[in-house]
Amino acid sequence: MLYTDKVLDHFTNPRNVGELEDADGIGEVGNAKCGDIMKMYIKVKDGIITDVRFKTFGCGAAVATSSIATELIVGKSIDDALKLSNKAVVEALDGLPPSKVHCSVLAEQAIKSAVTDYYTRQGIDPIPIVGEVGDCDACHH
Amino acid sequence: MLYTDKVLDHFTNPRNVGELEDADGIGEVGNAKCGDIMKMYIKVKDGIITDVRFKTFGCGAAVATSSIATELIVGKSIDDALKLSNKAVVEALDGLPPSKVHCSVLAEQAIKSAVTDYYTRQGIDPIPIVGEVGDCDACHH
Amino acid sequence: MEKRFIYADNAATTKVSDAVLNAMLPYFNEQYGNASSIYGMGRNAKRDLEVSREKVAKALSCDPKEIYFTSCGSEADNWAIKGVCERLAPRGKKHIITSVFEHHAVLHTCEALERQGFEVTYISIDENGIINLDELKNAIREDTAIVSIMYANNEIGTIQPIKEIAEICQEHDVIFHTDAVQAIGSVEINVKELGVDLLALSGHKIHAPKGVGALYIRKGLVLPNFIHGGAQERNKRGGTENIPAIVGLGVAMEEVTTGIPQRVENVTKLRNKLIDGILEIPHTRLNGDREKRLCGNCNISIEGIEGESILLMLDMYGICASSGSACTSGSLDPSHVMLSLGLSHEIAHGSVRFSISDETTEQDIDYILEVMPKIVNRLREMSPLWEKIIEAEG
Amino acid sequence: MEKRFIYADNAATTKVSDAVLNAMLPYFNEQYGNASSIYGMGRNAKRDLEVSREKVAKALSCDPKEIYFTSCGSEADNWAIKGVCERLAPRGKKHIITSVFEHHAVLHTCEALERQGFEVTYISIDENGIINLDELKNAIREDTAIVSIMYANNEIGTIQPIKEIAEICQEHDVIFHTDAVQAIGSVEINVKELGVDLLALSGHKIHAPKGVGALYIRKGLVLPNFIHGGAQERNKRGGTENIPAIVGLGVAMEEVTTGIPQRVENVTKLRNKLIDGILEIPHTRLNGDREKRLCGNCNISIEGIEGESILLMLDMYGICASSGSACTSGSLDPSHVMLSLGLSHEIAHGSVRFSISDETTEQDIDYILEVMPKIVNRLREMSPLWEKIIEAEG
Ligand SMILES: Cc1ncc(COP(=O)(O)O)c(C=O)c1O
Ligand SMILES: Cc1ncc(COP(=O)(O)O)c(C=O)c1O
Repeated sequence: MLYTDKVLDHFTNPRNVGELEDADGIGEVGNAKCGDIMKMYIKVKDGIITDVRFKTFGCGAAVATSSIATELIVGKSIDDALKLSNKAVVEALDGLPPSKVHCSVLAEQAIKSAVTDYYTRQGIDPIPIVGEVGDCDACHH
Repeated sequence: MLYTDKVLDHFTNPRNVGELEDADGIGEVGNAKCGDIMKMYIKVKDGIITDVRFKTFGCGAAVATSSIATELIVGKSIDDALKLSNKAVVEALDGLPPSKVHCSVLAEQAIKSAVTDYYTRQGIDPIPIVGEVGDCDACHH
Repeated sequence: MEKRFIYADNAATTKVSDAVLNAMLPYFNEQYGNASSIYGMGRNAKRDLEVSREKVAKALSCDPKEIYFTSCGSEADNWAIKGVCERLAPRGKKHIITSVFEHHAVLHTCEALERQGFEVTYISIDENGIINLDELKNAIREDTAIVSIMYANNEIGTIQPIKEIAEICQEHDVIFHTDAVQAIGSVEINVKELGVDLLALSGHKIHAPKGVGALYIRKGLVLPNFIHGGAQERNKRGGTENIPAIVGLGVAMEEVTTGIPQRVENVTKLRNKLIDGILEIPHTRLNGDREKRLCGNCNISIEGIEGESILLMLDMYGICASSGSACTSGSLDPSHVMLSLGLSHEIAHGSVRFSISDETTEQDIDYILEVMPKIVNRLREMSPLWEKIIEAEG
Repeated sequence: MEKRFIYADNAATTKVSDAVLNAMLPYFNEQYGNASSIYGMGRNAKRDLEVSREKVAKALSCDPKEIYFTSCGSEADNWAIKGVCERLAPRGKKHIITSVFEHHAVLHTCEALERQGFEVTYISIDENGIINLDELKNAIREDTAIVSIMYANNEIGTIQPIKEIAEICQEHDVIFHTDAVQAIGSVEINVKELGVDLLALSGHKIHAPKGVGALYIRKGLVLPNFIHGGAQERNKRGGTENIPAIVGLGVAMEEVTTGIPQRVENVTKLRNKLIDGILEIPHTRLNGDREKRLCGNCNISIEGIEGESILLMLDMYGICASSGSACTSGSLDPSHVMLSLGLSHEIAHGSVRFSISDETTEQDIDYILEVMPKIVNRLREMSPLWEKIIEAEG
C-alpha cells in the first residue's frame, strides 16, 4: 500500500480539522462498520463557502481526502463545490491506492451532505440541486 | 550425493587397477546400459588369491568398490573371498550413498564371477561352490 | 522527547540476526554450488543443507528425515493440507476441520478445497481467542481427512491447546496439522510429545530470512508432492535448494529454541508493562487471553479511532506496529480474527498490535507508552465516532 | 600445470553477482520490513518490490502487472501448468502437450496430472535436440488445454522455435507455456512478439540468488492461485514477499538482458573453442544442434567412460561441470534428455556438460582442454568397455 507524499502530508497535518460552532450546514457520511465516518461543517455567505471544518474517523486516506476536500471547496461557490468529483480529490492527492479510492467518494459525498443540510435549513428542497446523497459503494455492507 | 573420504580416496587412487596377463580366472559383471561394468582378474595358488586386478567402467562408487574389493581379497583363500559380502565392501568404504549400494553388490558379484571362471578352467563345476552369479538387482532392466 | 526507531512488528517479520546473516553470506558468491552437484562445492552445499536439516529437527525433537524445506510458511501450510486431502479423497475422506481465525494460508487453502468439493467445518473461538475443544470433538466425522489448527494466532497471539487437540485427533484417527509459524521460539515444541502429524514453520518470523520455511511430516505419513520437479528433498519437493536461506533457518532455529524459558520471562515482563500502560487509556481492551499468549504479543482495541491512522501516527514517531494481519492490509474489512473474537466492526477497526522481541528494551516500552496517549488523543479529537461515544456516556 | 578453480556449471546454478548481492544486503537487517506493512520501512519494501517487478517486466517487454514472483523456476512451472489445467478441465479440456526432454519441473507436473486423469502427449525431438513441429501440430486436439515446451534445454542447450510454436498454438487457440529458465540472458526475449501466454524463469540461473523465480502471465489470462494465502502478488500468490531475493532478481534481469548480442558473441567464441578442442579426442560427439544452442553450453559424449567419473576427475583438477541435469544426479538411469536424443545408454552415460558464462576466460578453456585428454585417457585405460570398443574397431 503506497500513499503519496501528498496523502501523508494531509494525514500528518490535516487542514481545517475541527468543528464550526455556528455552521450553516453539517453533513455526515460513512459508518463505523465500514471503518470511515466523515463529518463536514460549512459556513456559507452569499452562496460562497466561507469556512469549512471536518472530523473524520478512518484510515490515513480518509483523513487526507477530508482534508484536501476542505481546501478544494473553501472560498468556492456552492455550485462549484458540488461539482467537485472524487476523481478531482484523488488527483489533488497525486493518487490513491486502488483499495482507498472509496475514501475520495466519501469526501465528495460528505460535501454534498453538508450542502443538503444547508439547503434544508434554508427551507429549500435540496434534492433537485444536490440529488440523493449516498455512501460510497464499497460501504454498502 | 555424499561420498566418504574413503570412497574418494579409492576413486582417486584405485588399488590394483589394470589387467593380469596370466590370470587364472577372469570375471565380468554389469553392463554398459546400466552404467557399470566390472572386470576382475585373479591369480590363484594353493587356493589362495595371490594377485588381483580390476578394470571398471562406471561411476565413482563403481571404481571405489572395485578397488577396495581387490584389497579385501588379495592374500585371502578363495573360500574367504567368496564370503565377502557387499555389506563388508560398503563398510570398508565407510558407507555409500543409498543410490550407490548396487555398486557394492556388483563388486561382490565380480569376485564370484572370477572365481567361477577359475573353477571352470580347472574343470570343476563352479555352481555347487559359487552358486549362480547374477548382476545386481538394480541392473535388471 | 527524542524520536526513536522501535520495531514492534516482529509478528509480521523480523530482522535477520547477525549470526544468521554471517552464516548465510558465503553461500551467495563463494560456496554457491548446487547441492545436487557432484564436485566439492556441490558436496559441501549438500553437507551444509543436511546439517541445517539436523538443526531444525533437533529444535523440534524429531528425525531430520521428517523435515522438508519449503519456500515459506504458506507453502508448508498449502502442502500439508492439500497433500492430505489429495491423498485421502479417494478413500472418501472429503471433510476438513479448521478454525475461524487461522492465517489465510490455511483458510484460503481450505476455501480452495471447498470449491473442489471438500466440506469444511470452521471451529469457533471463545471470547479470549482459544479454540473450542468440545466443538472440535463434535465436528470430527467418519470422513474427516484432516484437522488444521494453528499453534498460536498471529494477530492476538493466543496459544492453543495443541496437545489436547492432537489427542482428540489420535483418538479419532484423524491427521492433525498445526501452523506453528508464530509459535516457534516462544513455546518449547517437541513434536513427538505433542503428537502432531504435520507442523509448518517459517524463517522470517524467527530472524532467518524471508523465502524459507519447513514442513515437519511425521515418519510414516506419505504426502503427495506439492511442487513437482527434481529429486531435491528426497524427491518430495522440486526446485534447486535455497542453501543460504536454509543454512540461515538452521542457525535461527538453533538460536530461538535455546533458552526459551528465560527469554519468555524477560519478554513477558516488558510486554505486560506495555499492555498495562496502554490499558490505562480509557475505552481500550486487550484482545486475546492474557495468560495463554505469546510473550511478545500485545493487541489492544482502542475505541473511537481507526487502526491504520494509529499506525501512520506511530510511524511518525518511529514506531513500527500493525493492525490486524500485515498480510491482509489493503483490504477494507477488519481482520477476520478480530471479528471472530466477537468484536463489533468499529472496535475491530481500532485494533493495534505491538509484537516485541528480546531485542526490545524497557526504554522502547517507555517511549511507546509516552507516545500512545498523544496519538489516541489527537485522533479521538478529530473523530466523529469518539464524539458519539462520549455523548452516549453522558 | 597449476591447479585452477573453474566454474563451468552455470546451467546448474550461478554465482550471485556483486551488483546483485550489494543490492540485496540492506534488506536482511536494515530494510527488513514486510512489504504489506503500513509504516515507512514497509512502504519502502513495497516500493522496491514494485521497482523490481518493473525491471523484470522491462527485461521481457511486458507490463509489470503481468509478472508474478515465485520461489523458484519449478514453482512457476507447476503454477502455470496446474493452473491452466485446473481452470480448463471443467470445460472438458483434459489434454496436455509437452516434449520428451523438458525439465522435471514440467515433466513430473504433467505426470502428476496424468494420475489425475489428464492425458499427456510427449512430442519427440530430432537427433539435434530440436522439437518436431509437425508432430506438435498433429498432436493438438479439441480438448488440448495447454502446450508446454521449454525455450532452451538445460542439458544440451538447444534453443527451440518458440515463436513458431506460439503461432501454432494461437492458430488452434491453445494456451502456450514456455519454461525459459535456461534461456534468460542468452536469448533476447520479447514476450509480446513471441506470443507466449506463460513464461517461467528462475533467479539462480542468472546470477540472482536461489529461492526466487517469476511467472509471466499474459494479461487477460486468469490462473487460479497455486500457493494460497495472504493478499501478496495482487492476491495471486501467498507468502511474505522475499524482498532481498526479489530485488536481486530485478538487478540480475537488468544485468543479463543488457548487451546480449555482444555477450553471446564473446561466449560463443570461447564455447566453440571448447567444443572443437574436446571433439579432437577420438570417439566423442557433440550432443545437440551446434548452431541453435545456448552460447554457454557444451555437451559432449565420450565413449567408453562414464560421466560421474569424469566429473570427479574434473573436480580433482578444480573444474566444476555436470553430467546430465544436476537435479537428477543420484538416479541410476542416464538422463531422459540424453536418451530422448536417441543415444544408446552407454553413450548417454558418458556425457559431460560444461556451461560457461561471460566470466569464463580463454585461460579457463585452455586449462579444461589440457585436462580433459588426461582424464579421458586415464578412465579409458581402466575401462573394460573401452577395451571392447577398440577391439571391435580392430
Ligand atoms: C529448464 C529448467 N527448468 C526449471 C528449472 C527449475 O528451476 P529452480 O531450480 O529454480 O526450481 C531448471 C533448473 O533447475 C531448469 O534448468
Ligand atoms: C500464523 C501464520 N501462518 C502462516 C504465515 C505465512 O508465512 P510466510 O509469510 O512465510 O508464507 C504467517 C505469516 O505471514 C503466519 O503468521
